This record gives sequence, C-alpha cells and structure tokens, in this order.
Amino acid sequence: MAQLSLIAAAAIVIVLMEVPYLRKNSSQKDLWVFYLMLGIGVAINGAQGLQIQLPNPAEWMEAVFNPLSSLVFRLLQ
Amino acid sequence: MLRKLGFHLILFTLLFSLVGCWSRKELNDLAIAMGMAIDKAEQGYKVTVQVVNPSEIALKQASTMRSPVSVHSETGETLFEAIRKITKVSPRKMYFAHLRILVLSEEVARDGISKVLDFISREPEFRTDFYLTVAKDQPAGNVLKTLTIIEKIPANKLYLSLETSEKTWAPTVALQLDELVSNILSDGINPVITGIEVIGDKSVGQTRKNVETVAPTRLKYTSVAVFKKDKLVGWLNEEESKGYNYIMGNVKSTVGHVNCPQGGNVLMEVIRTKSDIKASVTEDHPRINVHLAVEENVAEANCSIDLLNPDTIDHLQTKAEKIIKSFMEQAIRKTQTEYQADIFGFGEAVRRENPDVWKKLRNNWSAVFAELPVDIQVDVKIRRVGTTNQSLQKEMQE
Amino acid sequence: MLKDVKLSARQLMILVLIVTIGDSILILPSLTTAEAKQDAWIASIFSLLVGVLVVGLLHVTSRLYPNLTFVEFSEKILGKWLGIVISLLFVSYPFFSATAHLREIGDFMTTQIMPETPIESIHIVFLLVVLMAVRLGLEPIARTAEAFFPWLTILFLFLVVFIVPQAKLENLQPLFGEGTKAMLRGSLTFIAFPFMELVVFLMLIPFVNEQNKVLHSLLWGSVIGGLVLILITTLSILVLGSELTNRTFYPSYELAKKIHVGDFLERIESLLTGIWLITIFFKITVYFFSAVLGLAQILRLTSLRPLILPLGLILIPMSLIISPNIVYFNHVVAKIWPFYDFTYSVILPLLLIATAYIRRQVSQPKH
Amino acid sequence: MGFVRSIKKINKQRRPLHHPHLDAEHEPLLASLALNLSKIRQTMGQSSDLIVREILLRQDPLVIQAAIVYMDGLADVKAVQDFILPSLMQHRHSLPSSLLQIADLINEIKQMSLTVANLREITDFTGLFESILSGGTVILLDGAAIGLAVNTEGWEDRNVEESTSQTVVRGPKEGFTENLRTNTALIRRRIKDPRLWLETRTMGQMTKTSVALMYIRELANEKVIEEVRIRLDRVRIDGILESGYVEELIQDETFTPFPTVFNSERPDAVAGGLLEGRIAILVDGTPFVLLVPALFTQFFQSPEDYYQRADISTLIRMLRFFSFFIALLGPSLYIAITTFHQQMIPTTLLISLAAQREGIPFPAFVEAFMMELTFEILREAGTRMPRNVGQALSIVGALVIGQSAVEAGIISAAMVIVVSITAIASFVLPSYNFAISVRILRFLFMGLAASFGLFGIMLGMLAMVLHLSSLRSFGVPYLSPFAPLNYMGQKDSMFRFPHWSLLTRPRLISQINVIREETPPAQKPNRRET
Repeated sequence: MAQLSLIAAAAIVIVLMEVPYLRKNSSQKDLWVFYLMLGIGVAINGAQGLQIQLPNPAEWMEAVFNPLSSLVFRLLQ
Repeated sequence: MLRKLGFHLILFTLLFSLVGCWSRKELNDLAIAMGMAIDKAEQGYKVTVQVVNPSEIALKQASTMRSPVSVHSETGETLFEAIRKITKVSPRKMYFAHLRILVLSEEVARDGISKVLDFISREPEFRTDFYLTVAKDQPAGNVLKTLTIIEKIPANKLYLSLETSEKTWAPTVALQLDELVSNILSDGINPVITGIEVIGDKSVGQTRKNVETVAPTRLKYTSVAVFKKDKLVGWLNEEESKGYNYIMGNVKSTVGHVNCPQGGNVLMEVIRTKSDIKASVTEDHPRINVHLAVEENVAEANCSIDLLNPDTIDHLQTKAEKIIKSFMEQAIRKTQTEYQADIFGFGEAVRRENPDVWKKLRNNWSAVFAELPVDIQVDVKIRRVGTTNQSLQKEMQE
Repeated sequence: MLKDVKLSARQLMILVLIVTIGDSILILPSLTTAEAKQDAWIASIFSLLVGVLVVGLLHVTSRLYPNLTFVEFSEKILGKWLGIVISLLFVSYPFFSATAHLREIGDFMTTQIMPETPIESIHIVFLLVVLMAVRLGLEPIARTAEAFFPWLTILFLFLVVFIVPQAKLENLQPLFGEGTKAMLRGSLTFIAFPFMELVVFLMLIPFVNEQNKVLHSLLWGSVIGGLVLILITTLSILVLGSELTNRTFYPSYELAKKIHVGDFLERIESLLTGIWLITIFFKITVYFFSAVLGLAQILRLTSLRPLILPLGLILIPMSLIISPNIVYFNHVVAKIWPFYDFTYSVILPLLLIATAYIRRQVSQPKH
Repeated sequence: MGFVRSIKKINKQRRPLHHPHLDAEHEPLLASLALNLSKIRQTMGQSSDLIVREILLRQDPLVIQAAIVYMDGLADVKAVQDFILPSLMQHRHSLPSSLLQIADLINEIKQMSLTVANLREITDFTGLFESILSGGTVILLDGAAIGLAVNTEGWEDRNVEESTSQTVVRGPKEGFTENLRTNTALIRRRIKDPRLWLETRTMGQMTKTSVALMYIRELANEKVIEEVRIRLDRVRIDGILESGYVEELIQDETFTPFPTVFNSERPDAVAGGLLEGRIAILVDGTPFVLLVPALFTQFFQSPEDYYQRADISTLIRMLRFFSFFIALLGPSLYIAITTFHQQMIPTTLLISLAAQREGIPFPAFVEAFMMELTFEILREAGTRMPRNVGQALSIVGALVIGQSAVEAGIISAAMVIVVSITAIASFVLPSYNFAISVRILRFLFMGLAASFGLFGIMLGMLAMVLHLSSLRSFGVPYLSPFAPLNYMGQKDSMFRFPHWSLLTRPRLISQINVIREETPPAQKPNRRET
C-alpha cells in the first residue's frame, strides 16, 4: 500500500512539474502523449507494486534470438 | 503558492522515502574481526572469531586491565550459520573486511577446504588480502586464543610475522585467498599453506598472564602443509619447505650455512633468488628443468678460512649450491613419493610448453608427476663478504 | 525541436569513447574470458578490428542523410508506415539497453558495495540523475562528459599503473591454447557490447556541427575505447589469471581490489568504482536520450519534455522485470544480447543502405 | 482556497511600482521665484537640510530677486560661499540696463561671472531636484523659467583604502570606495586607452543610483554588451543600494548556488577583467564592482596570481581547487567512508576511529551535521559581531565547542578535525560568494553520503557538474574552458602560464580582438646564448 501511494505521489509530482510548462509551451498533442505515457508508467508501476507478474521483454528477446544463438554457439563449439 | 508548497512537500516525502540507510554501519556498531579460525565440530563447523576491543588498543593510556581482543566461538552446520550464530554471543555485527588471518584446523584441511573457500570468496565483505594458515596438532581456535606481546592483537601478530618471515626466512609461505583458489582450481599446481603451532603452555597462553611474562606461550610458524586439490595430504619439514620455496622462487632473503673443511661454518645470507621452471616434452614424456640463480653474501665466518682468496669463494659457492640443491631434491622427492601432489606447478609448466600433451596428461597428472624426472641446476654467486674482509678466526690464528 | 543544439566533434568523440567503455569495462572481461580463457586478449584485439568495420558501417548509414536522425531517415527511406514500425523497433532498443544497464549498475552495487540496500532505491537515485541530465539536454550532457573525461583518464591510469606490477606474464600462456573457435565465441560479446551498441549514435550524429569530422570522432572514440577495454581484459588475465577472471562477475573490480602499493595505497576499489559509475551513467543517459528523442520524433512532438519523466517512470519497474535474478541476466547478456545488438547495428543499417541504394537507382533513370 | 486568493490579491496590489506623485514633478519651472521656491519647499516637506538663500542681484536700476538652493551636507558650502555667492553678488553688468532682458542676464552670469567648471541649465522640477539631491546648487532668478545648476558636490567620502574583502600579499593595496567617480578614476588610471568606454545610467526610481557600464571597445563582445544593456534596462525597481541588487536582477539563473556574476573590490582585478574583454558594472554607493561574464574558474583566481611567478601561482591555484574539493566533500567523504566503506580505512586507523566513536550517541551524519551547523553559526557570528567581542567568541568557539564536546563524548575527536579542515579549506577560496555556495552544497553532499555512501557522493558530483555545465553567464558556458574544452583557455584556468605564453584572451569572452600580445612566441625571453 505504501508503495502504491508512493507511485501516486511520484505521478503527482511529475504532473506538477511538467503540465504547467507543457500548457504554456507545447501543443495539445504533447499533453495527451504525456498523460498517456504517464498512465502507462503508473499502470506498470502499480502492477509491479501489487506483485502482478508482468511479461519480461528479455524473454521475448530470448524467444526470438535463442535459435540463432544456440546455432552459432554450436557451430563454434 | 500553495500548489508550489504542496509540490515541494510531495517531492520531499518522495526523496525521503528513497533515502534509507540500509547499508550504513556506524563504527561503534562493528565488531572488527581480525582473525578467524575454523574447526570441525560433530556436525559442521566450529568458528572462532577474534574481535578487537578498540578502546583498549587505540587509547594511549590503556589503564583498564581488559583484554585487547575477545574471542567468540559458535558451531553451526555450515560456516555461514556458525558466523551468524556468533551474533548471539557478540553484541555487535561481525565485520570481516579487516580480517588478517584465517586459521584452518588440520581436520578441516584434510577434509577439503573448498566449502570454506566457496563461502568466503562469495561473501563480498571478505577481501582476499588475508593470509591462511593451518593449525598443526591442535584446534585452530586455540591459535586465536593465545595472547601475544608487542602486537596487542594476536591476529595482527600472525599476519605481520608471516609477512616478515616470508621476506627474511624461507620456510613459510604467505598465501592469500585468491592465489589459493586459483591454485586449487588449476590442474597443474597444488597449493601449500604454512602451518602454525602453539609453543608452550596452552592454558597460560589464553590468559592475560601470558603477556606479563618474559618467555610466554608463543605462536610459531613451522612447516608447510601440502594439499592435493583442496585436501591436506601431509607436511613438509623445515628443510623441505625451504627447498619448496627455492623452487618456487619465493625466497627473497634467508640464511644458510656451509661447513668449513676444518670444522666450524660460514653463514651466508641469501639476498636474491630467481628460479625458472621449464618443461621439455619428448614424445609425450615431460621433463622438468629447474634453474635457480642465487645471490649470497657472507654474513658470518665461524671458521678459519681465507675469505680473501677467490678460490675459497668458489669453494663456498659450490658447497652452497650442493646444499640448496639437496633441499630442493628433498622437497621434490617427498612430494613425489609420499603425496603425489604437484605443489610446484610443474603441470603448469608443461601446459605452457605444450598444451596438447598437457591435455592428454592432465587427468592422470598425479601419477605422471610421481615419476617425473626433474633436473635441478643451482647457480650460487657470492657477491660480498660484509663490512670486514678476513675472518676473525683466521686473523687470530695468524 | 533541438535544432539549435550543437555538439562539437570532440564532444562526440568523448561521448563515443565513454559509451564504448561504459558497462563493458565492468562485465566484458569476464564474459570474453569465459569462452576464450587466456586468449581473451587476442579475441579482444580481433574484436576491435571487427568493431572498426561495424563503426564504419554505422558511419556509412549516417551519411545517407547527414542531417537527419535514424528515425527521420528511416521514414524517408522506407516510407511512412514501414518507417514508423522500424523506428519504433529501433527506439525500443536504446530503451531496453538503458533498462539493462540500469539493472547492471543495481546488480553491481548490491553484490559488491551495498548488499543491504534494496536495488530499487539504487535504480531510482541513479535514474533521477539521468533524468536530470536528459531534461537539461544534449549540450550539458556532452559538456559534463567533457568535464569528467580528465578525471576518468586519471582514475583509469591510476588503476593501470598500480596494477601492472602484479601482472604475471605466464598467465597468458599458452598462446592460442584454446583454439580459434573459442576465441570467436569470446569475441562475440566483445564485438557486440562496445562497438555494435554505438548504433544509438545514429540518433545524435545530426547534431554535430562539424559533419566532416564525424567519421574521425566515431573512429577515434571507438578505437581508444576499444584499446582501453583490451587493456583491462589483458590486465585481468595477467593479474587474476583466466580462471578467476571468468569466475568473478566483475573482474575489473577485483583488479582494483588487488591494488596494493606500499602499505598505504590499498583497498581503494570503492574510489575506482567511479570509472564504472560515470561511464555507465553516460551510457544510460545517451541511450535514454536517444530513446526519448526517437519516440518524440515518431510522434512528432514539439519537445522532449512530455516523454522524459513518464518514460523514466516506466524504466524503473522495467529494470526490475527484465531479470528475475543475476544468473538469468548473465545468461541473457552472454548468449542472447549480442544477437540483439547485431540485428540493430548490422542488419538494420544494411537494410536501410540497400533500400536507399535501390530507391536511388530506381528514381534516377539510367542514361 | 480563500487564503490563496487573498495572497494573490496582495500580489496583484503590490505589482504597480509606478508612483504617481513622482510624476507630478515633471512640470516646468515657473517664471516667478516665489512660486518656484514655495513649490520646492512644499515638495521637500520643510526638510531642515534644504537651504534656500535668497539674494538680490543689483542691476542698476533694477534689483532682481534671486535664490540659490542646495542641500546642506551634500553640497560643498565652501564652494558655494567662495565661488557662487561672490560672483553673483559682486557682479556688475556690462550692458546698458535699459536693454537688459532676463535671458541676457542669465547668459551673462553663465558666461562671465560664475567661476565654476560644471554648469548646466535646468527647465523643470525633476532636473532641479535631481541636481540638488545629488549635491548640486541651483540658482533661480525671478522672472526666468530657467535655473542654473552648478555642480558643487562635496559630501564626506571614504578615502581610497586597502580592500578588506580581498587581500593580497603582493599587489596594489587600493580598493574601490563608495564613490562612483573615484572608482571609475581608479580604473581609468590603470587603462589609459580611449577605447575604455563608460556608459552611465540611473537606476531605481527613488534612489536614482548611478550605474556605470565600463568596457573596452573592440575587446568586449558587442553582443554581450547589448545583452547587459537590455538586462539593465529591463530592471524596474524602486531602489538600488548595492551592486548585489543589480547582480540578482541581471544574472542568468536565480535558482543556482553558484554565482554567475563576479564581484571585486579591487581595481586591478576589474582592470584585468576589462582587458580580458569582460564588462564591469559599477554601482554608486558601493565598493563592489561587478564583472560579467563570470566563469567557474574565475572564482579560483586571485589578482595576485598574475603578480607572483607563474609556477607558484599554478601550484597555488591547484591548491585552491584541491581545497575546493575538501571544503565541498570533506565531511561527506568522512561520513561515507566511516559508515559505508570501512574496508577503505587502514586497520590501525579504523581501530583508533572506532575507539573514538565508542560511546558517541549519534550516528556519524548527525555528528557531522551538528558540528558543521555549529561552525556555520560561529562563522556568521564572527562576521557580524562587533570587533571587540571577537576574542570572547573565538574562545567560546574553540574551547567550548571543540574541546568540551569531545571530552563530554558527544562528538568524536576525528570529526572535529574533519570539520576544522573543511572550514579552513573553505577560507582558501578567494571569492566569498563562491565559498557560500560550497557551504550550501556541503550539506547536500553530507545527506547523500549518509544515505548512499560514495555512490551517493558520485551521483551528487554528477548532478552538480551537470548543473554547472547547463549554466551560462551572459551566454558563455559557465564551465568553459573545461567544458567546452579549449586548449588555449587551459593556460589560464587551473594553471597560470607565464605571461609571455598567454597570447590570447579567453576565447568565448572576447571574440573580436583575441590576440593579447603581438609578440610571437619566438620572442619570449630566452636565455642569452653563451
């Protein structure tokens, strides 16, 4: 729970840091992208905080490159 | 205004939630372990740790009669468990980064030290710059319980005297953890560790009385323990140890004597040695050639020989060569016949010379080593005869 | 966006150098030695030669459109939609690399220096400084690198000068004892981590104000960086021996631990940690900056700011997810990551060069 | 939220800095002397230092009423008595009285009778008040809507004395004074070149402080001069009492601990800066002259570096950089090493440190924080206290805080040593305002060290250097010549090369006329061949 509130606090800090600047200097699209990315960030952090198993990109990478890797290492053995 | 304030408030709570002091250890919360000894217990290990009592050592007016060190022991099934258990008897957290000496009991060593070494090299707090010794004929814990004079911390005494004796007296081997590990791991060389003995009354040695007498119970480095892989297989005596160090080129300085023809002897100080181990392989049969170059000075002439005569010097050189060679041969013979443990790294020499032959021999190296022909060549050069030229005894005769 | 930002050729060189060294200096000797044993130093020299070719390829790629970043010119070459797909893939690369490097620093700190500290908090404070750097922009990053460069040099020379007396030449013998294949296996990581990862500079090269000196900077930066890595690998083997080098996770840290001059200059490895921390910092910063810049260009944003902090927020859990433990991580780094690098730094540029070439052939009627 | 709104309201109310009644003076002088005088008296509120001396000019057959007005204390009464009054009262007109016009009379007085050097006509009350409030004397004639302002400044000034804030062993001992004119003269006496230009403006609606911009044309970068002008013109403030006001209003970045404007009390330092192409800003009423652009390295340089031999100066500069790091990181390194990296301490030292800490109730960070805070309090007290209680304070500081705290077991002796070394090191920095920034950052670094050890310090250094390299002083990167690196610049930054090799001015500051010495390097003083 403490972790979740910290994430929320971090999100609020980020909003307070960036939104005034973006309102003044950037386009509407920038603002939307900002909120979208922030949302993703909060979601991933929240999931992590709640101990939800998230997919690991390294595993995708392994799935893609493992055949090549084992081939090369077998060739060079 | 208020928004800014709120922003900063949240920012600061965030920052402070980050700032913990997890790894912080105040100096007065540490028990600085200077020595550790490992014995076998019925189940697992008995670990003895020598911890300094800083205020007793550092303060100029050490008025309190408290001991400068305290020793805690605890048993556990594994080393780690035993060390953690020590906190039950010690009020502070053990801190091992300043460990100076690790004493293994002979039993542990005969059993194999790889388990011990695995833990120690895995734990980041242990550094690799402490020395290892094997306690001969007694529990390792006793070594740490003996109080010493001059150096208030026994472990420090052990460290320093090993360091000094390695520099000025050949039969000890100051071995640090990483060398030991790489020697164990390598097929072509087996490690040796210096042994240590408690001389004198052991029960007095553990009380403060020991530092109040003139000839107290002492700790003394004796011979060298031979390991085969990680297991202790036997000991070399002093001469063999010396021979071992000559072969390894470990001798930086030592003393040896040569007998004079008319009785008495000449003491010679070795000032520099350089050894070169080379392997030659003919049809899968390796042969080792050890070449040792020694520079010596005459330190003491206790007989009437003519030190001003160059022939005498030649004579002394040949004699010294013979003596040193015999030390080395003794060492090789003993390890070949009794232990079959290649502590000299002859296997490494073969590997460097001919990796292909080595690949064939490595699995059977102990057997090959036992039969390995070794040629020794010693080349002694006497450089100086000290500040006086002629031997006093010779002068008196004249 | 960023049109008035200018890097000098020297700044580019220093950045390339630091990125070449960053993180490789910490883990590479162990990875290469694990395969090539005492011949790792030969493997590393071989890798430098291949690495120069890779850098040459990157330079050729950057010459396609010297004033455009990878994201911009891939859209030009491949068309809008395919370009965006490729660009997104490309942008994910520095992002994941930054994640992995952050994890590396966390693993290093928690295994060697501060075992009790939770890895998250190390990640967060480290990332905070990275985010600060990226928010300040490219010029301050480059200038900071320039300012730290002399210090890095001093620390490195310090390490080398004081460790050389402990070198034992016989640790290198026998030469070529492990065979060519082992050396090739060893050089896989040595080519990938220092040299192939320079592909992110395709995002930064357009900001260099002396475009004719770009090749010079890229080459010198990577060659000097490569030499530093060769030196460290060789020293690790010379001092520690190949066995210990591949048995420890961080051989160069062990190397620093071995420094022992007189009885006073010892146990200074915590100070020399600066070499690793600073170089990895710049590596992560350059990667993260490239990722942010690339994504901003794909999304056609007017500034980088909407992306920096949210992406930083995403990076933190990613650095925890990316590896359940250090063993898995090392497996990925040693066996998988070189091929990931290869895809981005060789296949992708070749693809772009080929397409651009074909396009030009098609659009210019032969006469 | 009502609270917020009320604050906003106050903010809004405070905003107009324009004072309407000041504008009312912008009216012309009247022809009637009596009216003029009453207007003056009314505006000045019967202030007793306003002297109005009414006289009669005998102009046979006419008698013209006249008055001289000046401020007692500002104007030199002796000058008024010796020159103005005699020349007016004893003057006899040369023209036939029948032809006399009041305008002719004024011309007569201007051209023939008044024996003073600096004189001008004023036509409105603004000019009148400006003149008398800056020490002038105004002569008003009945029937003329014109006044004659004579410069009779004569207030008490401090003499040119030795500068107290920046002392040297070797070098000129003169320091600036509070008088703008004296200060410009001090600089001009050092640079006798017509290209040394001076632009003066008045700043502060009420204080009407003279602020002078001084630069050497063709050396100073025209863009920077223009930038300074723009920034100075942007300032709207009621009062400028010291150059610190100007500094804060024109600096590039407010939220930074590092000063981006250099200040000096020494004319030789300012002249040196001008010769490097910098711009000096002199403010009347303060001996502290600003110098822009100011770079990081400048705060490690003392004018004396250029008067001592090059090798000595180089070593001393390195010593300053070294002390900078000690002053910045001393306590934090101690905290980091003793609480995180005990393995770095040699065993014997570790044991003795541990023995000292035996029984100390606080963690090392708190200990260091308390000591540093105490030291800062002592230091501030030492700066502000009357001179004659100094001894008492230092006894209390040294004995009570240092010795007793250790004896009482509150602070370990090692910590006292560390804090003292840090304190002494911070005094090595020649620039006071830079030393302040070091003092602030020291506490931040202590916090970082207490939570992350050397790792924290390393990150802090990274963040600090990042911040420094993002700073600019009037467009010049603050960290140059280190970053961006400039080889020629290295000759006069951490090192001080011999004068014959300092051929160029700092590249980013002076961009037009870079060559300093026209002697080619071949003509450097060589040993005569034997």
